[in-house]
Amino acid sequence: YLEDVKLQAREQLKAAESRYEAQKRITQVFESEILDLYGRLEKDDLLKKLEEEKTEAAE
Amino acid sequence: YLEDVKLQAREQLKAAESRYEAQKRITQVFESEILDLYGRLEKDDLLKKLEEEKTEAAE
Amino acid sequence: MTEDSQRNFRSEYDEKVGFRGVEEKKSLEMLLKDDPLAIEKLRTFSQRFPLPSMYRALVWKVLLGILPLHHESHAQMMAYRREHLDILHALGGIHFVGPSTPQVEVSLRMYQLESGKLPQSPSFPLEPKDKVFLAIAKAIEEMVEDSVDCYWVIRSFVSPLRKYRDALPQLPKAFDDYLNLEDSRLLHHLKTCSSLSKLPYDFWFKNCFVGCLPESSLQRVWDKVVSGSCKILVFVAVEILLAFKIKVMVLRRSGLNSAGKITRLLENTPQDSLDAIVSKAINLWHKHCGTLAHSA
Repeated sequence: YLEDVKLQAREQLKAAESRYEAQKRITQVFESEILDLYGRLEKDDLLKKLEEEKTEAAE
Repeated sequence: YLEDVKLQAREQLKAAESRYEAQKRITQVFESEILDLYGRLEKDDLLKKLEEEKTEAAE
Repeated sequence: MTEDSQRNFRSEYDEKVGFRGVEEKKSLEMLLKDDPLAIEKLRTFSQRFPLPSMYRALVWKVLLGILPLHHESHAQMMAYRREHLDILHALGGIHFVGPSTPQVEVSLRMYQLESGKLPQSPSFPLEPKDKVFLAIAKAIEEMVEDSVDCYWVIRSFVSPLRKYRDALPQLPKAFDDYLNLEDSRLLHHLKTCSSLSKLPYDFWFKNCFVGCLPESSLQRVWDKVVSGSCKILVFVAVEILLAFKIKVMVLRRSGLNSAGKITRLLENTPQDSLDAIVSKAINLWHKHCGTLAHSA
């Protein structure tokens, strides 16, 4: 009976672990998405600045 | 002794669950951040388009 | 020096440095060797005796359920706890905290994220309960060295406080009752000049005396809170009023109407006397509630 309890506990723990792993993979994907978006935003800002400078130079 | 084993298992499971919960919260926060960033990018794009149209109209 | 006076000196000295006797320290060490740890015994110990400061963080971690009772699971559990640093990493990823963010604020943001209450922007003004969190976090940070441990102690200390939320509204009433037992004239006096309802209850009970008592006294009071009694807070408040009875009565004439006045009073009090007030409060609490006041 004791072995039973131990086995059950191990299984539950394993299930919790794998849920954690799955969730962690999701956050990792999201994280790179965020990095990417920040990158695009910065590029946009940079482009805007360049345009502004160009326009100023042209004036 | 059996109670002991059960207690130990409960403790471990709780700790394992709590890091899963934390990971889930991170996902939620990342989700709203991504939405927010997309919103900002779109606004940027929109602004850029508006500027372009303005410039074209002025030409 | 006679043997007796030497012993007295010794025990007074020991009390000052955080343990009343070597015996107590030894028996705590024995308790900490138990496998699995007997949490009820540890609870009783910290209710009855002052915790030696070298073991405080460890005992708190057990009482707050951060460390498992089985030595065998320690390593794995602490590894799980460490994974919470992912939260910190995530906060960095969304530019919520940076390298220059003060540690206490980092803890606050981590806690907010974990409880699903992260504000939209880090520049939003802090709520009063966030400020309490920061004050508590600051005090705990002074106590616990390891940063992961520290976050966990803060997180778990704040959660029982939230658990006491139901008990909190009853503390002012308990305060009346015990003040009445100790000095009914003072209570009567406060009542007749309607100062009673204006006492800084929130400051005392919600904030657990943070910012009001020096660190050493605070830790001794929190030992009792962590081991399950928030009623100790009532007795500290009673002893403060008793100690400043005269001043409080004088203050009354100028209108004892703000927490600020009591705070100023306490701020200008030498730390030694606040330590003594806390010792008295603990004795009074033992007198009224016994030493097994877990549920109180």
